Amino acid sequence: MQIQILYFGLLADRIGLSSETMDLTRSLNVSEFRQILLNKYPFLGGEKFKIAINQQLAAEEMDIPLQAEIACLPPFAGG
Amino acid sequence: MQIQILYFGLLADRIGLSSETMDLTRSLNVSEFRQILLNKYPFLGGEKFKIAINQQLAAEEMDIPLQAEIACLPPFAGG
Amino acid sequence: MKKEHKRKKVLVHGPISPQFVADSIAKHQSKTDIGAHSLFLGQIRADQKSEGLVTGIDYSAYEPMAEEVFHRIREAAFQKYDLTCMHLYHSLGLVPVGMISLFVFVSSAHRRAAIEAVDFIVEQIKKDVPVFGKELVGEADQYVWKENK
Amino acid sequence: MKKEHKRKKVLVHGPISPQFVADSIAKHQSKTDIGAHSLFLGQIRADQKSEGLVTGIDYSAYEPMAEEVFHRIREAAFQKYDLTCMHLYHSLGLVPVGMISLFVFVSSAHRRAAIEAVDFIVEQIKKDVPVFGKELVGEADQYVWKENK
Repeated sequence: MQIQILYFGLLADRIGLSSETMDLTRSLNVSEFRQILLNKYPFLGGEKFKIAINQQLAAEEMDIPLQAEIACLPPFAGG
Repeated sequence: MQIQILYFGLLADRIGLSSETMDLTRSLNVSEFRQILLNKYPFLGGEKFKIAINQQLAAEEMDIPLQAEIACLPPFAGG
Repeated sequence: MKKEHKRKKVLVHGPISPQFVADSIAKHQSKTDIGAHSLFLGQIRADQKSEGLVTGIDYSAYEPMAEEVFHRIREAAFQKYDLTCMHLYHSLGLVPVGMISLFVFVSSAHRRAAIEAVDFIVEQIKKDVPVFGKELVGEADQYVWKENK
Repeated sequence: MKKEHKRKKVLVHGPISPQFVADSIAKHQSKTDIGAHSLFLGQIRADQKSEGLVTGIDYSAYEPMAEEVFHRIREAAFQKYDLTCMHLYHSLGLVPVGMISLFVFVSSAHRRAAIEAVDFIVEQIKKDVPVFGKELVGEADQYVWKENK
Protein backbone atom coordinates (compact mmCIF):
# COMPACT_ATOMS: atom_id res chain seq x y z
CA MET A 1 0.00 0.00 0.00
CA GLN A 2 1.54 3.25 -1.14
CA ILE A 3 1.02 6.65 0.41
CA GLN A 4 2.34 10.04 -0.59
CA ILE A 5 3.62 12.25 2.22
CA LEU A 6 4.02 16.01 1.94
CA TYR A 7 6.13 18.04 4.38
CA PHE A 8 5.76 21.75 4.97
CA GLY A 9 7.54 24.61 6.67
CA LEU A 10 9.74 23.64 9.58
CA LEU A 11 9.21 19.90 8.89
CA ALA A 12 10.31 20.10 5.26
CA ASP A 13 13.21 22.19 6.47
CA ARG A 14 14.36 19.72 9.15
CA ILE A 15 13.82 16.56 7.07
CA GLY A 16 15.26 18.11 3.93
CA LEU A 17 12.39 16.80 1.80
CA SER A 18 9.12 18.34 0.65
CA SER A 19 7.58 15.00 -0.25
CA GLU A 20 8.23 11.27 -0.36
CA THR A 21 6.29 8.08 -0.95
CA MET A 22 6.19 5.16 1.46
CA ASP A 23 5.15 1.57 0.87
CA LEU A 24 3.21 0.29 3.86
CA THR A 25 2.97 -3.42 4.61
CA ARG A 26 -0.42 -3.01 6.28
CA SER A 27 -3.03 -0.34 6.78
CA LEU A 28 -2.31 2.17 9.53
CA ASN A 29 -4.13 4.74 11.51
CA VAL A 30 -2.75 8.26 11.92
CA SER A 31 -1.23 7.58 15.30
CA GLU A 32 0.66 4.54 13.99
CA PHE A 33 1.83 6.51 10.96
CA ARG A 34 3.06 9.29 13.23
CA GLN A 35 5.11 6.75 15.18
CA ILE A 36 6.70 5.36 12.00
CA LEU A 37 7.60 8.90 11.02
CA LEU A 38 9.20 9.61 14.41
CA ASN A 39 11.17 6.35 14.17
CA LYS A 40 12.44 7.38 10.77
CA TYR A 41 13.14 11.01 11.76
CA PRO A 42 13.83 10.92 15.51
CA PHE A 43 14.85 14.63 15.50
CA LEU A 44 11.15 15.48 14.95
CA GLY A 45 10.36 14.22 18.44
CA GLY A 46 10.14 17.69 19.92
CA GLU A 47 8.05 19.21 17.13
CA LYS A 48 4.28 19.68 17.20
CA PHE A 49 2.60 18.83 13.93
CA LYS A 50 -0.85 18.00 12.60
CA ILE A 51 -1.58 15.44 9.95
CA ALA A 52 -4.01 15.98 7.10
CA ILE A 53 -5.37 13.17 4.94
CA ASN A 54 -6.49 14.27 1.50
CA GLN A 55 -6.49 17.91 2.65
CA GLN A 56 -8.55 17.37 5.79
CA LEU A 57 -7.09 17.42 9.30
CA ALA A 58 -7.20 13.85 10.61
CA ALA A 59 -7.82 12.56 14.12
CA GLU A 60 -5.16 10.24 15.54
CA GLU A 61 -7.43 7.18 15.41
CA MET A 62 -8.46 7.69 11.77
CA ASP A 63 -7.39 4.95 9.33
CA ILE A 64 -5.31 6.02 6.38
CA PRO A 65 -7.13 5.07 3.17
CA LEU A 66 -5.55 3.67 0.02
CA GLN A 67 -3.80 6.18 -2.24
CA ALA A 68 -4.01 8.80 0.47
CA GLU A 69 -2.17 12.11 0.28
CA ILE A 70 -0.79 12.67 3.76
CA ALA A 71 0.42 16.13 4.74
CA CYS A 72 2.49 16.85 7.82
CA LEU A 73 1.71 20.38 8.98
CA PRO A 74 3.77 22.32 11.52
CA PRO A 75 2.12 25.19 13.47
CA PHE A 76 0.25 27.65 11.25
CA ALA A 77 1.55 31.17 10.76
CA GLY A 78 -0.96 32.80 8.43
CA GLY A 79 -2.19 36.34 8.80
CA MET B 1 -28.35 89.31 28.90
CA GLN B 2 -27.56 88.34 25.31
CA ILE B 3 -27.11 84.82 24.03
CA GLN B 4 -26.22 83.57 20.59
CA ILE B 5 -28.21 80.63 19.28
CA LEU B 6 -27.06 78.35 16.48
CA TYR B 7 -29.43 76.04 14.61
CA PHE B 8 -28.34 72.97 12.65
CA GLY B 9 -29.75 70.47 10.20
CA LEU B 10 -33.48 69.96 10.38
CA LEU B 11 -33.90 72.79 12.91
CA ALA B 12 -32.13 75.39 10.78
CA ASP B 13 -34.19 74.10 7.87
CA ARG B 14 -37.57 74.40 9.67
CA ILE B 15 -36.84 77.75 11.34
CA GLY B 16 -35.18 79.19 8.24
CA LEU B 17 -32.28 80.58 10.27
CA SER B 18 -28.81 79.21 11.07
CA SER B 19 -28.30 81.62 13.96
CA GLU B 20 -29.88 84.44 15.89
CA THR B 21 -29.25 86.40 19.07
CA MET B 22 -31.76 86.80 21.87
CA ASP B 23 -31.86 89.32 24.70
CA LEU B 24 -33.00 87.61 27.88
CA THR B 25 -34.54 89.60 30.73
CA ARG B 26 -33.27 87.16 33.34
CA SER B 27 -30.97 84.16 33.51
CA LEU B 28 -32.49 80.86 32.40
CA ASN B 29 -31.76 77.22 32.65
CA VAL B 30 -31.78 74.99 29.58
CA SER B 31 -35.31 73.74 30.17
CA GLU B 32 -36.68 77.29 30.42
CA PHE B 33 -34.77 78.29 27.27
CA ARG B 34 -36.19 75.29 25.45
CA GLN B 35 -39.72 76.41 26.40
CA ILE B 36 -39.10 79.95 25.11
CA LEU B 37 -37.88 78.44 21.85
CA LEU B 38 -40.98 76.27 21.52
CA ASN B 39 -43.21 79.27 22.23
CA LYS B 40 -41.42 81.22 19.50
CA TYR B 41 -41.39 78.30 17.02
CA PRO B 42 -44.38 76.13 17.95
CA PHE B 43 -43.84 73.91 14.84
CA LEU B 44 -40.71 72.51 16.60
CA GLY B 45 -42.97 70.84 19.17
CA GLY B 46 -42.67 67.41 17.59
CA GLU B 47 -38.89 67.53 17.05
CA LYS B 48 -36.28 65.97 19.30
CA PHE B 49 -33.24 68.15 19.83
CA LYS B 50 -30.32 68.48 22.23
CA ILE B 51 -28.90 71.73 23.45
CA ALA B 52 -25.18 72.43 23.73
CA ILE B 53 -23.74 75.33 25.73
CA ASN B 54 -20.32 76.48 24.56
CA GLN B 55 -19.90 73.21 22.59
CA GLN B 56 -20.82 70.87 25.44
CA LEU B 57 -24.13 69.03 25.66
CA ALA B 58 -26.10 70.59 28.51
CA ALA B 59 -28.47 68.97 30.99
CA GLU B 60 -31.95 70.51 31.19
CA GLU B 61 -31.37 71.97 34.67
CA MET B 62 -28.08 73.68 33.76
CA ASP B 63 -28.06 77.48 33.97
CA ILE B 64 -27.10 79.34 30.81
CA PRO B 65 -24.06 81.52 31.53
CA LEU B 66 -23.43 85.04 30.26
CA GLN B 67 -22.27 85.34 26.64
CA ALA B 68 -23.08 81.70 26.05
CA GLU B 69 -23.09 80.14 22.60
CA ILE B 70 -26.17 77.93 22.54
CA ALA B 71 -26.49 75.28 19.82
CA CYS B 72 -29.72 73.45 19.04
CA LEU B 73 -28.81 70.02 17.69
CA PRO B 74 -31.24 67.68 15.94
CA PRO B 75 -30.51 63.92 15.87
CA PHE B 76 -26.97 63.08 14.76
CA ALA B 77 -26.37 61.39 11.42
CA GLY B 78 -22.61 60.98 11.22
CA GLY B 79 -20.89 57.91 9.87
CA MET C 1 -1.56 58.42 31.88
CA LYS C 2 -0.63 58.56 28.24
CA LYS C 3 0.13 61.93 26.72
CA GLU C 4 -2.55 63.74 24.76
CA HIS C 5 -2.20 63.27 21.01
CA LYS C 6 -1.84 65.95 18.37
CA ARG C 7 -5.15 67.45 17.31
CA LYS C 8 -5.99 66.63 13.72
CA LYS C 9 -8.80 67.96 11.58
CA VAL C 10 -11.33 65.21 10.88
CA LEU C 11 -13.91 66.99 8.74
CA VAL C 12 -13.04 67.10 5.06
CA HIS C 13 -14.94 68.48 2.12
CA GLY C 14 -16.72 65.98 -0.15
CA PRO C 15 -16.26 62.21 -0.51
CA ILE C 16 -13.17 60.35 0.69
CA SER C 17 -11.48 58.69 -2.30
CA PRO C 18 -10.10 55.13 -2.42
CA GLN C 19 -6.81 56.72 -3.47
CA PHE C 20 -6.71 58.71 -0.24
CA VAL C 21 -7.20 55.44 1.66
CA ALA C 22 -4.33 53.85 -0.29
CA ASP C 23 -2.04 56.80 0.41
CA SER C 24 -2.87 56.60 4.12
CA ILE C 25 -1.98 52.90 4.18
CA ALA C 26 1.26 53.46 2.24
CA LYS C 27 2.40 56.10 4.76
CA HIS C 28 2.42 53.41 7.45
CA GLN C 29 4.87 51.06 5.76
CA SER C 30 7.78 52.75 7.52
CA LYS C 31 6.19 52.12 10.93
CA THR C 32 7.62 48.68 11.50
CA ASP C 33 6.10 48.18 14.94
CA ILE C 34 2.65 47.90 13.31
CA GLY C 35 1.30 44.39 12.75
CA ALA C 36 -2.38 45.10 12.14
CA HIS C 37 -4.43 47.79 10.45
CA SER C 38 -8.17 47.87 10.90
CA LEU C 39 -10.16 50.16 8.62
CA PHE C 40 -13.80 51.11 8.51
CA LEU C 41 -15.39 52.91 5.56
CA GLY C 42 -18.93 54.25 5.60
CA GLN C 43 -20.44 54.27 2.11
CA ILE C 44 -23.67 56.02 1.05
CA ARG C 45 -26.46 53.54 0.35
CA ALA C 46 -29.22 54.02 -2.26
CA ASP C 47 -31.93 53.33 0.28
CA GLN C 48 -35.54 53.24 -0.87
CA LYS C 49 -37.60 55.87 0.97
CA SER C 50 -41.30 56.55 0.47
CA GLU C 51 -40.21 59.76 -1.31
CA GLY C 52 -37.90 57.89 -3.71
CA LEU C 53 -34.40 56.43 -3.92
CA VAL C 54 -31.57 58.11 -1.97
CA THR C 55 -29.07 59.67 -4.40
CA GLY C 56 -26.65 61.15 -1.86
CA ILE C 57 -26.26 62.74 1.56
CA ASP C 58 -25.46 66.38 2.13
CA TYR C 59 -23.58 66.54 5.45
CA SER C 60 -23.30 69.53 7.73
CA ALA C 61 -21.90 69.81 11.24
CA TYR C 62 -21.52 72.03 14.23
CA GLU C 63 -17.90 72.09 13.20
CA PRO C 64 -15.97 73.25 16.29
CA MET C 65 -17.95 70.95 18.57
CA ALA C 66 -17.70 68.05 16.11
CA GLU C 67 -13.90 68.42 15.93
CA GLU C 68 -13.77 68.56 19.74
CA VAL C 69 -15.87 65.39 20.08
CA PHE C 70 -13.77 63.58 17.44
CA HIS C 71 -10.71 64.57 19.47
CA ARG C 72 -12.24 63.18 22.67
CA ILE C 73 -13.13 59.91 20.91
CA ARG C 74 -9.52 59.62 19.67
CA GLU C 75 -8.15 60.19 23.16
CA ALA C 76 -10.59 57.70 24.68
CA ALA C 77 -9.61 55.03 22.12
CA PHE C 78 -5.89 55.60 22.76
CA GLN C 79 -6.53 55.21 26.51
CA LYS C 80 -8.67 52.10 26.12
CA TYR C 81 -6.64 50.17 23.52
CA ASP C 82 -2.96 49.69 22.83
CA LEU C 83 -2.69 51.52 19.51
CA THR C 84 0.17 52.78 17.39
CA CYS C 85 -1.81 55.34 15.45
CA MET C 86 -5.27 56.44 14.47
CA HIS C 87 -6.72 58.57 11.68
CA LEU C 88 -10.31 59.73 11.36
CA TYR C 89 -11.96 61.48 8.42
CA HIS C 90 -15.59 62.46 7.96
CA SER C 91 -17.09 64.20 4.95
CA LEU C 92 -18.96 67.49 4.89
CA GLY C 93 -21.07 68.59 1.94
CA LEU C 94 -22.49 66.33 -0.74
CA VAL C 95 -21.46 62.69 -0.87
CA PRO C 96 -23.20 60.82 -3.71
CA VAL C 97 -24.43 57.23 -3.40
CA GLY C 98 -21.57 54.69 -3.57
CA MET C 99 -19.02 57.19 -2.27
CA ILE C 100 -17.31 57.14 1.12
CA SER C 101 -18.19 59.59 3.91
CA LEU C 102 -16.36 58.07 6.89
CA PHE C 103 -12.86 56.61 7.13
CA VAL C 104 -11.61 55.21 10.43
CA PHE C 105 -8.05 53.87 10.31
CA VAL C 106 -6.45 52.28 13.38
CA SER C 107 -3.06 50.56 13.63
CA SER C 108 -1.60 48.43 16.37
CA ALA C 109 1.09 45.85 16.99
CA HIS C 110 -1.65 43.22 17.33
CA ARG C 111 -5.00 42.51 15.68
CA ARG C 112 -7.33 42.48 18.70
CA ALA C 113 -6.62 46.04 19.76
CA ALA C 114 -7.00 47.34 16.20
CA ILE C 115 -10.28 45.55 15.49
CA GLU C 116 -11.88 46.37 18.85
CA ALA C 117 -10.82 50.02 18.68
CA VAL C 118 -12.48 50.50 15.28
CA ASP C 119 -15.72 49.06 16.62
CA PHE C 120 -15.59 51.42 19.62
CA ILE C 121 -14.71 54.48 17.53
CA VAL C 122 -17.46 53.95 14.92
CA GLU C 123 -20.09 53.51 17.65
CA GLN C 124 -18.97 56.68 19.42
CA ILE C 125 -18.96 58.69 16.20
CA LYS C 126 -22.51 57.63 15.32
CA LYS C 127 -23.71 58.47 18.82
CA ASP C 128 -21.86 61.61 19.89
CA VAL C 129 -20.65 63.74 16.99
CA PRO C 130 -22.92 66.65 15.92
CA VAL C 131 -22.98 65.84 12.22
CA PHE C 132 -26.25 66.16 10.32
CA GLY C 133 -27.26 64.53 7.07
CA LYS C 134 -29.79 65.54 4.46
CA GLU C 135 -30.64 62.48 2.39
CA LEU C 136 -31.44 63.57 -1.14
CA VAL C 137 -34.21 61.45 -2.61
CA GLY C 138 -35.83 61.03 -5.99
CA GLU C 139 -35.51 63.24 -9.06
CA ALA C 140 -36.67 66.61 -7.77
CA ASP C 141 -35.17 68.59 -4.90
CA GLN C 142 -36.68 66.38 -2.22
CA TYR C 143 -34.86 65.33 0.90
CA VAL C 144 -35.25 63.59 4.25
CA TRP C 145 -33.21 64.35 7.39
CA LYS C 146 -31.20 61.30 8.40
CA GLU C 147 -31.17 60.07 11.99
CA ASN C 148 -28.74 57.51 13.46
CA LYS C 149 -30.40 54.71 15.39
CA MET D 1 -29.77 27.99 3.21
CA LYS D 2 -27.88 30.52 1.19
CA LYS D 3 -26.23 29.48 -2.05
CA GLU D 4 -22.55 28.62 -2.10
CA HIS D 5 -20.38 31.48 -3.34
CA LYS D 6 -17.99 31.48 -6.24
CA ARG D 7 -14.59 30.07 -5.37
CA LYS D 8 -11.88 32.69 -5.55
CA LYS D 9 -8.14 32.27 -5.27
CA VAL D 10 -6.88 33.79 -2.02
CA LEU D 11 -3.14 33.12 -2.20
CA VAL D 12 -1.20 35.73 -4.15
CA HIS D 13 2.49 36.07 -4.80
CA GLY D 14 4.39 38.69 -2.79
CA PRO D 15 3.11 41.67 -0.76
CA ILE D 16 -0.35 43.17 -1.20
CA SER D 17 0.00 46.79 -2.32
CA PRO D 18 -1.99 49.75 -0.97
CA GLN D 19 -2.96 50.42 -4.59
CA PHE D 20 -4.55 46.98 -4.81
CA VAL D 21 -6.56 47.83 -1.68
CA ALA D 22 -7.69 51.12 -3.26
CA ASP D 23 -8.72 49.38 -6.47
CA SER D 24 -10.73 46.83 -4.47
CA ILE D 25 -12.56 49.62 -2.65
CA ALA D 26 -13.23 51.55 -5.87
CA LYS D 27 -14.82 48.48 -7.47
CA HIS D 28 -17.52 48.57 -4.78
CA GLN D 29 -18.77 52.06 -5.50
CA SER D 30 -21.33 50.70 -7.94
CA LYS D 31 -22.78 48.40 -5.27
CA THR D 32 -25.23 50.86 -3.79
CA ASP D 33 -26.70 48.47 -1.22
CA ILE D 34 -23.40 48.60 0.71
CA GLY D 35 -23.27 50.94 3.71
CA ALA D 36 -20.18 49.67 5.50
CA HIS D 37 -16.79 48.26 4.53
CA SER D 38 -14.58 46.70 7.15
CA LEU D 39 -10.98 45.97 6.20
CA PHE D 40 -8.18 44.21 7.99
CA LEU D 41 -4.56 44.37 6.85
CA GLY D 42 -1.78 42.29 8.36
CA GLN D 43 1.58 44.05 8.13
CA ILE D 44 5.00 42.50 8.78
CA ARG D 45 6.54 43.74 12.03
CA ALA D 46 10.27 44.22 12.65
CA ASP D 47 10.13 42.14 15.83
CA GLN D 48 13.28 41.77 17.91
CA LYS D 49 14.27 38.10 18.21
CA SER D 50 17.26 36.76 20.08
CA GLU D 51 18.77 36.05 16.64
CA GLY D 52 18.25 39.65 15.45
CA LEU D 53 15.61 41.94 13.99
CA VAL D 54 12.96 40.44 11.67
CA THR D 55 13.42 41.77 8.12
CA GLY D 56 10.59 39.90 6.42
CA ILE D 57 8.54 36.71 6.32
CA ASP D 58 8.80 34.09 3.62
CA TYR D 59 5.36 32.44 3.42
CA SER D 60 4.60 29.00 2.08
CA ALA D 61 1.40 26.96 2.19
CA TYR D 62 -0.16 23.61 1.58
CA GLU D 63 -1.85 25.43 -1.26
CA PRO D 64 -4.83 23.25 -2.23
CA MET D 65 -5.81 22.70 1.40
CA ALA D 66 -5.23 26.38 2.25
CA GLU D 67 -7.53 27.46 -0.60
CA GLU D 68 -10.13 24.95 0.57
CA VAL D 69 -9.99 26.21 4.15
CA PHE D 70 -10.19 29.85 3.00
CA HIS D 71 -13.28 28.85 1.02
CA ARG D 72 -14.87 27.23 4.07
CA ILE D 73 -14.13 30.31 6.19
CA ARG D 74 -15.79 32.49 3.51
CA GLU D 75 -18.87 30.28 3.46
CA ALA D 76 -19.07 30.21 7.26
CA ALA D 77 -18.85 34.02 7.43
CA PHE D 78 -21.58 34.42 4.78
CA GLN D 79 -23.80 32.05 6.80
CA LYS D 80 -23.12 33.74 10.11
CA TYR D 81 -23.34 37.42 9.08
CA ASP D 82 -25.49 39.37 6.67
CA LEU D 83 -22.84 40.36 4.13
CA THR D 84 -22.92 41.81 0.63
CA CYS D 85 -19.46 40.66 -0.37
CA MET D 86 -16.14 39.43 0.89
CA HIS D 87 -12.61 39.31 -0.50
CA LEU D 88 -9.63 37.57 1.04
CA TYR D 89 -6.00 37.75 -0.03
CA HIS D 90 -2.95 36.20 1.61
CA SER D 91 0.63 36.46 0.42
CA LEU D 92 2.98 33.64 -0.50
CA GLY D 93 6.72 34.13 -0.84
CA LEU D 94 8.73 36.95 0.64
CA VAL D 95 6.96 39.88 2.28
CA PRO D 96 9.43 42.43 3.67
CA VAL D 97 8.88 44.29 6.95
CA GLY D 98 6.29 47.09 6.62
CA MET D 99 4.52 45.35 3.73
CA ILE D 100 1.07 43.74 3.81
CA SER D 101 0.58 39.97 3.79
CA LEU D 102 -3.14 39.65 4.62
CA PHE D 103 -6.10 41.63 3.28
CA VAL D 104 -9.60 40.85 4.52
CA PHE D 105 -12.33 43.00 2.96
CA VAL D 106 -15.97 42.61 4.00
CA SER D 107 -18.94 44.73 2.93
CA SER D 108 -22.45 44.88 4.30
CA ALA D 109 -25.50 47.11 4.39
CA HIS D 110 -24.76 47.81 8.05
CA ARG D 111 -21.66 48.30 10.18
CA ARG D 112 -22.14 45.62 12.84
CA ALA D 113 -22.17 42.69 10.41
CA ALA D 114 -19.09 43.99 8.58
CA ILE D 115 -17.02 44.63 11.70
CA GLU D 116 -17.94 41.37 13.42
CA ALA D 117 -17.36 39.31 10.28
CA VAL D 118 -13.81 40.65 9.88
CA ASP D 119 -13.02 39.72 13.47
CA PHE D 120 -14.35 36.19 12.91
CA ILE D 121 -12.55 35.73 9.59
CA VAL D 122 -9.14 36.90 10.86
CA GLU D 123 -9.36 34.58 13.87
CA GLN D 124 -10.28 31.60 11.68
CA ILE D 125 -7.47 32.33 9.23
CA LYS D 126 -4.86 32.48 12.00
CA LYS D 127 -6.15 29.24 13.49
CA ASP D 128 -7.09 26.99 10.57
CA VAL D 129 -5.25 27.80 7.35
CA PRO D 130 -2.09 25.77 6.60
CA VAL D 131 0.18 28.70 5.87
CA PHE D 132 3.74 28.65 7.18
CA GLY D 133 6.08 31.56 7.78
CA LYS D 134 9.83 31.74 7.91
CA GLU D 135 10.80 34.91 9.74
CA LEU D 136 14.06 36.20 8.33
CA VAL D 137 16.21 37.71 11.05
CA GLY D 138 19.45 39.64 11.22
CA GLU D 139 22.00 40.24 8.50
CA ALA D 140 22.99 36.71 7.52
CA ASP D 141 20.67 34.01 6.22
CA GLN D 142 19.19 33.26 9.62
CA TYR D 143 15.52 32.55 10.19
CA VAL D 144 12.97 31.43 12.76
CA TRP D 145 9.75 29.54 12.01
CA LYS D 146 6.76 31.63 13.00
CA GLU D 147 3.93 30.15 15.04
CA ASN D 148 0.50 31.76 15.61
CA LYS D 149 -0.60 31.92 19.22
